Amino acid sequence: MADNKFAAYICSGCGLGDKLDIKTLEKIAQKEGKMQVVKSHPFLCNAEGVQTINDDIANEAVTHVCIAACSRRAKTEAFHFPTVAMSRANLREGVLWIVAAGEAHDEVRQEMANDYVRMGCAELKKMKLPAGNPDKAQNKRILVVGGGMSGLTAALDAADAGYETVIVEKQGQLGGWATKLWKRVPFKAPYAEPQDTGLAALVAKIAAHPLIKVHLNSSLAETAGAPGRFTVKIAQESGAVTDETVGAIVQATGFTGYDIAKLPELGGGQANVVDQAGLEALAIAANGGAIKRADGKEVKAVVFVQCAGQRGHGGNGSGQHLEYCSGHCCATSIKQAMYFKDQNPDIDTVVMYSDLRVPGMGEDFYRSAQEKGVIFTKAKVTAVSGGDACKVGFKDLILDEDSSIDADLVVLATGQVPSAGVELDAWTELTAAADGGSDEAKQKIVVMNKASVLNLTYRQGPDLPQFKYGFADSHFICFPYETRRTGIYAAGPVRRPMDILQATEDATGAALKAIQAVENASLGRAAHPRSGDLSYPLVRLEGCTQCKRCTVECPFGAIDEDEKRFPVFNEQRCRRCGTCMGACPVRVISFDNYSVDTVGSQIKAVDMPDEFSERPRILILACENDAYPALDMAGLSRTVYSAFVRIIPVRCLGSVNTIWITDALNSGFDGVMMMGCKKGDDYQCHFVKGSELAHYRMSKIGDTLTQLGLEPERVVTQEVAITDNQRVVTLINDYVAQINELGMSPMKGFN
Amino acid sequence: MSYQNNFLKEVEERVEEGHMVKMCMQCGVCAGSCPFGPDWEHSPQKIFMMIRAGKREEVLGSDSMFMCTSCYNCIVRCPRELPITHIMHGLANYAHRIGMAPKGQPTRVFATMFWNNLTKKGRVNELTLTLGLYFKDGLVSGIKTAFGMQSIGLGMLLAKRLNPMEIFGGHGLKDLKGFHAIVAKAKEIEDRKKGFTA
Amino acid sequence: MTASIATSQAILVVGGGISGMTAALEAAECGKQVILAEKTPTLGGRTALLYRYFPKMCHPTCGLEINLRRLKGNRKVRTMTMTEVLAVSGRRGDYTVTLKVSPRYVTENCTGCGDCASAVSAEIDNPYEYGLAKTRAAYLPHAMAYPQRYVIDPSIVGTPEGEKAKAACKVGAVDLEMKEETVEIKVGAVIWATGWKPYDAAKIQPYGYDRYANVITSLEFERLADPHGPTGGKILRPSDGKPAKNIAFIQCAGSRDENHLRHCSRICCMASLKQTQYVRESCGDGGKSTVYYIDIRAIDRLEDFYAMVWNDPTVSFIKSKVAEITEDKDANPVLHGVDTEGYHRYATTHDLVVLAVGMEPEANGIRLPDDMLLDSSGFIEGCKGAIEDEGMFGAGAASSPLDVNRSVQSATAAALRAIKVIHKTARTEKV
Amino acid sequence: MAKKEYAFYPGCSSQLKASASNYLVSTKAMCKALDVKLTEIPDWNCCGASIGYCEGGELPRHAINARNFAQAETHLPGQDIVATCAACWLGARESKERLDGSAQLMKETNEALAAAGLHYSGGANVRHMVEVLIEDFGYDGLKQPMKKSLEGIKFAGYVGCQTNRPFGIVGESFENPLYLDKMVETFGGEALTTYDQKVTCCGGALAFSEPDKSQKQIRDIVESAYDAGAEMIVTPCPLCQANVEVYQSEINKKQGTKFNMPVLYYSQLMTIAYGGTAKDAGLDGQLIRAEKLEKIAGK
Repeated sequence: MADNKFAAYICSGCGLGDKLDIKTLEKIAQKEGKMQVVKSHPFLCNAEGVQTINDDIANEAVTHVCIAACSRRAKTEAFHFPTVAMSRANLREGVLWIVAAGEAHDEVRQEMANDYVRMGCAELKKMKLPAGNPDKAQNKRILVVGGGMSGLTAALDAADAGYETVIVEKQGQLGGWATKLWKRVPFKAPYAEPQDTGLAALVAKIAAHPLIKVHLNSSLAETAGAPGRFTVKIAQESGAVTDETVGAIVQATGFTGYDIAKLPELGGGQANVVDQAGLEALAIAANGGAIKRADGKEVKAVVFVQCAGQRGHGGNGSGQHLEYCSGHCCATSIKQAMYFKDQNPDIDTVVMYSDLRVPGMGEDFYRSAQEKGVIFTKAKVTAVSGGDACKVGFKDLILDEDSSIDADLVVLATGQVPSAGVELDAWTELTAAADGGSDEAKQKIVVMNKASVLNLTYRQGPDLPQFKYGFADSHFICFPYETRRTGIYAAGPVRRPMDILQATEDATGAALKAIQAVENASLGRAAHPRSGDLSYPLVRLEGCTQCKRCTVECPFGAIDEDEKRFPVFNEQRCRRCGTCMGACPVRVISFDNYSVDTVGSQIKAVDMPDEFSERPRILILACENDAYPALDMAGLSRTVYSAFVRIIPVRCLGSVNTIWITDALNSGFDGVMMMGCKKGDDYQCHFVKGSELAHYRMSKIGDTLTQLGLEPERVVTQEVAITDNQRVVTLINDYVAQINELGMSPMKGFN
Repeated sequence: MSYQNNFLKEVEERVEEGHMVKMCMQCGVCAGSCPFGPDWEHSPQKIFMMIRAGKREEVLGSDSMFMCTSCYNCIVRCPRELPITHIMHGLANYAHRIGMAPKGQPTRVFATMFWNNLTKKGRVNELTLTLGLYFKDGLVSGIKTAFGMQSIGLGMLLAKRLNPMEIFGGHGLKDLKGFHAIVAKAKEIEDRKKGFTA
Repeated sequence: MTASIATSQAILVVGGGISGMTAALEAAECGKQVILAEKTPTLGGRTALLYRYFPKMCHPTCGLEINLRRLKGNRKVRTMTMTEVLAVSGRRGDYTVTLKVSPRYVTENCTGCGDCASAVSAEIDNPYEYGLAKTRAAYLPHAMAYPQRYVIDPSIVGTPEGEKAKAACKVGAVDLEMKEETVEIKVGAVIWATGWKPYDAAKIQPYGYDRYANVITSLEFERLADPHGPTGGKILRPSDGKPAKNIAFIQCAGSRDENHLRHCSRICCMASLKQTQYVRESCGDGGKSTVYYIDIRAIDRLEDFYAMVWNDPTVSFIKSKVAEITEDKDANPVLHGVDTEGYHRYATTHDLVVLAVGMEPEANGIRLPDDMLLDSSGFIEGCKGAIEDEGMFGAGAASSPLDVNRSVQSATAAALRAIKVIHKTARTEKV
Repeated sequence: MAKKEYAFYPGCSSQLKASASNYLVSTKAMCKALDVKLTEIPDWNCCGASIGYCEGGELPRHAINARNFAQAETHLPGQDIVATCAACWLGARESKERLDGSAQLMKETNEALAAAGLHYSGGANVRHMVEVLIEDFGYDGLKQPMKKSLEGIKFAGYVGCQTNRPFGIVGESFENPLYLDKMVETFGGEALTTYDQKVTCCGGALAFSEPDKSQKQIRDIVESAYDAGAEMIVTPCPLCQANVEVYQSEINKKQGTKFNMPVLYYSQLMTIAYGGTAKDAGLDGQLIRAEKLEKIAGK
C-alpha cells in the first residue's frame, strides 16, 4: 500500500475564527503535528468544505485526516471518510463553547485549542485504518437449543428468513412445556376464551421446512469457537455424537415448575393439591369433559392459590421460595378456571390473589372470567390441607377476617425456574480449587458439566452468565438481547419469566440477533454496542508474560488460553471495549485505531507550562458513552468550565492502561481525572465491568504515586451519568480548585 | 366456610341487575363516592364481596342499602360500569320483600309509605305522606314531630305550596281503576318471576 | 414535488422513538435497507422526555446515545424527520407509500451553533416539556436531538422574527421559503412503531386535572424531576412554586376503566414506584409518597423493585381507586376514597397529586391503512387476512402497552418479521 | 321561530298547591315567552321516584312510567315528553332505556298495561326541560326574548344529582357541569363558577326518614354557597329546591346558623329576565324571599 499521508483541516466556522488564531493552529499542525497537508476552511462541514477533503484523499493520496472543528459527536454525516483514518480535535464543544468569554481568557482559550490540535495530530500519527478481521467466519447456520414454543418459533423465523437452522431438543418430541397444556391464553382480541396452543401446526411447519434440521433426544456435549465458526458436538441419549458447525446460537431451554413438594405449608405433596401443570394434565385427560381428580371424583369446587412460593419478599415479606413473580400465573389460573366454568357453570371456582396481574389486554381476559362466574378475592392464604375434602384457610383482605373454604381440588400457581445451566461464579471457584489440586472440586466440575446446557469450551465457563435468580437475562433496559457471550442469545422463560405470547415474541427477537451476529462475523464487524467497528485486538504474543489478566477480565469471555497459557483471542466474540488493553501490564494488546500509543501520544503532545506558570494541566479520560456526551452537552448549553483540563475520550474506562496515568504525571500533568459510568449492581457500563475495573486498578496505583512523591488526590475516578452535564462542570471546577490547593506537580520540568 | 356461590346465584336470579355483582373488581370508587358513605356499615363494593363470600344474612339483614339516596355518583364513576344504585335498590327491595330487611328501618318505612301513597291515587299526596310519616310511630311522637316541623308546614302553607284540603283527597287520576290494575298486574308478574309470596 | 426512492427490498419504519430506532437499526445491522420516518423534528420519541428508567434508575439518554451512534455509523438507514405517512397502497413485498415532509425551515447546513435562537424573541410552548415551559420559536428540540439541527416554528415564518433568524445564520442554513413536500417510496415491508400518547387526564373528571393546578400527570412529573426540565430537577408545585414533599400517586388514571381506557397500561405501576424514588431523591426521609392502587402490577423481576419501594419508610400503599379530588383553601389537593382492605374511609391532603395516566396508541389519531388489524383499544395486532400475507407490523407501544424493555424486544422481533418479507420478495424476484 | 310543542310531564310536586307549584308557574311563563306549547300528558301518573324501589320493585315502576308513555303516544303523538322534575325525568328516562334494552321487560310491561287496555310501542323520547332549552334553543336562542338583565345578582348554580347523573346534559361533565352558570351569564347575572357543591346530593330521599343526614348535606350546600359569595342559589330540581330552601330555618334552629339563602328555579330567573312579574315567576311561592330578584321584576 502507498505511504501514509497526513492532513489536518481546521474549521474557522461557528465563531472559531473570531475567537481563535487559526494561523497559529495551522502552524502547530504543520510544525509540531507533522501534517503534510494543512488547510483551514470557513465552513468545513458544508458540501464545499467536505469536497476539499475528498479531493485531497482522491488526488493527493491523503490517508490520514485530522478534523479540527466540532465534537466527534457532531456532523458525523459530513465528516464521513471511510477510506482514511480520522481523528477529531474538538475545538467547538471542547474549547469555544466552554471557555469563559472575553479577552481575559483569550490566552488560555488559544492554549487549549493549540493542545487539542497537537493531540489530534499526535493521535492520528499512531492510527491505522482498521481493515476488519482477516480471519472471517462465514458459517451462517443458526443453532437453536431447545425445541419448545420459543425454540421452534426462533427456528422457523430464522429459516423463513433464509438461514439454515439446527434444533437440538433433549426430549423425544418437540414442543417442550406446551405439550403439557390443554389450551393457552388468547393472544388477540377479543381476549375472552382459552385458545388451542397451536403447537401441532408449528411442529408441522418445522417438519416440512427444507432449511430446518432437528436433533431429538440430544444435548450439547461441547460448544467451541465463536460467532460464524462455532463447532458443536451433539450427543444423543444413545451416546452417538454428531458434529455441526453453526454461526450463532439461540438458547431457548425454557424452565421447570417450582417443586410443589417444597410448599408443604400450602399442602404441597398432599392428594388433590396440584400445581398448574398438574391441572393441565387433568384437563387434557378430561378432554373437554368434566374435570376429574386423580381419584376419579368429579371436581365441583376448585380454589386457585396465586403466587404459591413466589413473590417471597414482595409486599408480603416471607423471604422464602422464589422472590420474583412469574408473570403468567394470574392469566394461566384465569384460563384454567375457565376450563371448569366452560364445562359446567355451577362449579365453584375461586381465585385467591394478592395482586391480580393481567397487564395490557389481559384485563379483558379477567373480565371474561368474571362474566363466566369465576370469583376473585384478595386474600392471604395461610394453610391448605389436601385429601378427599380439601380446605384452604386464608385471611380475607377485603372483608378483613380469617376464613376458610372447602374444595375438591386446590391448584397452586407455582413459579417458573429457569433452565440456564451452570452458574459461572460457582464454576469459577471450583475450577480455581481444581487447579489448586482439590479432587473433590474436580469431581464436582464433572457433575457441573453434566448440568451445563451449552458446554462452552470458553475460558470463563461453560454457559451464559446468569443475571439474577438464574435467568440468563440482559442487564440493559434499552438492549434486552445484550449478551455477554457474543453470538449466543437466550430466548423465552430461560431469559425471564414469561408466558407463551412473550416467549414467542422474544424468540423472534433472539432469532434476529443471531442472524445479525452471523452477518457481522462474516464481515469481521463488531456487534453491539460498537456495531460496525472493524478494529479488533491485536496482540504481540512474543511480549506476553501469560499473566492471564486479559483472559480473566474480558467481560465477554472472548479470550481463551492455549495449553501454554498464552491468550487466544476470538475476534468474533470480542466487543472492542479494550478492557484487555487496559489490563495488559506489558502493553502487548492494541487496536489499529485505538492503542496505548494513540492515547499515550496525545498525553505527551500536550504543551506543559512550567510550575511557575500557575496554569495547571489536568488530564481527563472520559468514557465515550456517557461522560463525553455529558461534557459535549455542557458545551451545548455554553456552561463554562476550567480551560486547564485536557479531555481524551476513551472507549471504556476498562481500556485505560495505568501507563497513561504514569505518563501523564511524568509529563507534568497536575492531576488526572477519570470519568466513567455507574458501577455496582445497577451498573451502567456498556462493557459491564469497565468502570468497576478502572476504580479497582486506580486504587492500586497509590504506591506508584508515592514513589513519584505525589499525593493520591492527583488521580481520581468519578462516576458520571450522561445527564450530568451540569455536574461534570462542578466536578471539573472543584477538582481544579483542589489541585490549586495542592499546588503544581513537582514532576514538572523533569521530563 | 365461605365462597360457595349459592347466594351469588340467588342474587343473580332474583335481584335487579344482580348478574353484574360478579363484575366488581374491588376498586372502591363507589364506596368513596357515596355522599352518605360514612353512614354505610358496608359499602357497595364490600357488599358485592360479601355476596360472593355467601354472607346472606349479613347482607340482606343490613340497613346499608337503605342509605342510598339514588344520587347515581357511584354509577357514573364505576370503572366496571356496574349499575350500583340499581343493585342497591334491588337488594333493598329483595330484603324487604322476603322480610329480612331490618324492622323499622326509617327509610324502609318511608319508602313503603311513599309507594303506597302514590299508588293510592296515582299521584303523591305530599300532605298525607308527611303526616303519615310523622304519626308512623304513634300519636304522641307524631304530634311532637309535626309540632317541630310546623314552622315549615306553615311556611309551605303560606307559600301556597301545601294544600290542607289534600287530606280529603287532593290530586288523583281519572282512570284510577286502570292504574291500579296495571300496578297489580305488574306486581303479580314480578312476584311470580322472583318467587315472592305476595 | 414527488421523488421516488428506495425499492421493494427496503423496509419502512414509521416512528423514530426507541422502538422505531431499534427496529430500523436491528434490520440495518442485518444488512437491510431501511427508511426511518419520524413525524417530529428529532428522533428519540417519548423516552427522551423521561428522567429515569425503572428498575435500574438509569437514564434514557444513555441508550439513546448508543442508538444514535449506531445510526450515525450506519449508511443503510435513511432518517427522515418531520415526515408523516399519508397513504400506503399495494401488498406485502410491494408497497407504495406516500410521505409528507413538513418544512423545517433549516437546511442540512445547520451547524447547531444556535445563533438563530439567540436572535429571535418569540416564544412557543415547548413541545418537549408537555407545555410546562416555553422555548424560543427557533429551537433545538433538546440536548440529545438528532439530527442536531435547529427548527424554525412555522408561527414566525413570514414575520420579522423569522427574518431575524434568517439574518442571524452565518451559514445561510435558514430557508424560510421551504415548502411541504410529498415523497413516494416503494418498500417491501412496513413497521409501525408509532408509539403511544398519554390519555387525556382532563377526561378523568373526578380528579379535576383541568381544575386543580397541583394535579399533574406522571409525564409532567418526569419533566419536573429531570435536571434538564423546566424546574432544573426540583419538584415544585405548579400552583405556588413551593417544593412538594407529600405526594400522592393515583394508579389506573384512565386505565382499566370502561369510561376511559379498557386495557391495563402495564407501565404505570412501575412508573409510579419509580417516581416515589424521585421524591426520596429530592426530599430524602422528609419526603412522603402514597400510592393509591387497585393491583400493583410489578411483573417478573420488577417485583424486586416493588419490594425495595415497599420497604421504603417514606412510601405507603393504599388499595383504593381514589373516588374524587377536591381542593382546600391553600390549593392542596384532598383525596377522597376508601381503602378497600377492610373498608377504611380517608380524606387525605397532599402537596401534589400525580396521575399515573394510561397509554393510548398514538395511532389513535393518525390514519392507519385499512388492512391493519387493531384490538379494541386501537393497538396494532398485525394485518387482516392470512399471516402469510402480512407485510405490515406493529412494534413497541404501538402494538401493546409496553415498557421500554419490552418495546425494544417487540421492535427487534418486528425487524425480523419485516426481513422475512424482504427475503421472500427477493426470492420471488429472482425466480 | 316556529312554535315548539312538547308533551308535558309536570310530576306530582309541580302541581297547584304542591311543593313545587312555583316551578310550574314559572315554567309556564318561561315557555310562553319562548313560544313553547306544553300539553300535559292526559291523566299522567307519578313516576314512582327512585325511592319507590323498596316496595315498588322493578316491573311496577317501569309499568307506571310506561303508562305515561302510552298516554303520550296515543294523545300527543310525535311529541317529545318533557319533564321539569329531576326525579320524574330520571324515573321515566330510566324505564324508557330499560324497556328499549329488553324485549322481555317490554313484553311484561305491556302485559301489565293491557290490564288497563293500554299499550306502549316503544321509542318514547323523554327529555328534561333543561335539555330542551339548551339543545332546541341554545344559549343565544334563550337570549332572544330577554327584556331585563339579572345584573348585580350573584348566583350559585346548584345542579344537584339526578338532573346530572346518570344521564346528565349532553356535553356537560358529571363532576363540574356548567350549564346553569352559562344560563345565569346569558341573562346577565354573575355565575359563581367556583361553587364547589354544585353536584352534591341534597339527601332528598332521606329528608323525611333521616332528617339529620339530609340536613348535613343541605348545610354543606348552603354554607359553600355563602363561601362562594352567592346571594341566591339556582337549581333545576324541585326536590333540591324544596329541601335546600325549606330546611334552612330548621338548621338555623338546630345548629344556630343564620341561613337565609333564597333558592330559585332557572325558570323563575328566566321569567323575570323575559319581563315577567314576580307573580308570573312564582316568587310569591318562596319561603325565603328573593328580594333582589323581586326588585328587578318590579322595575
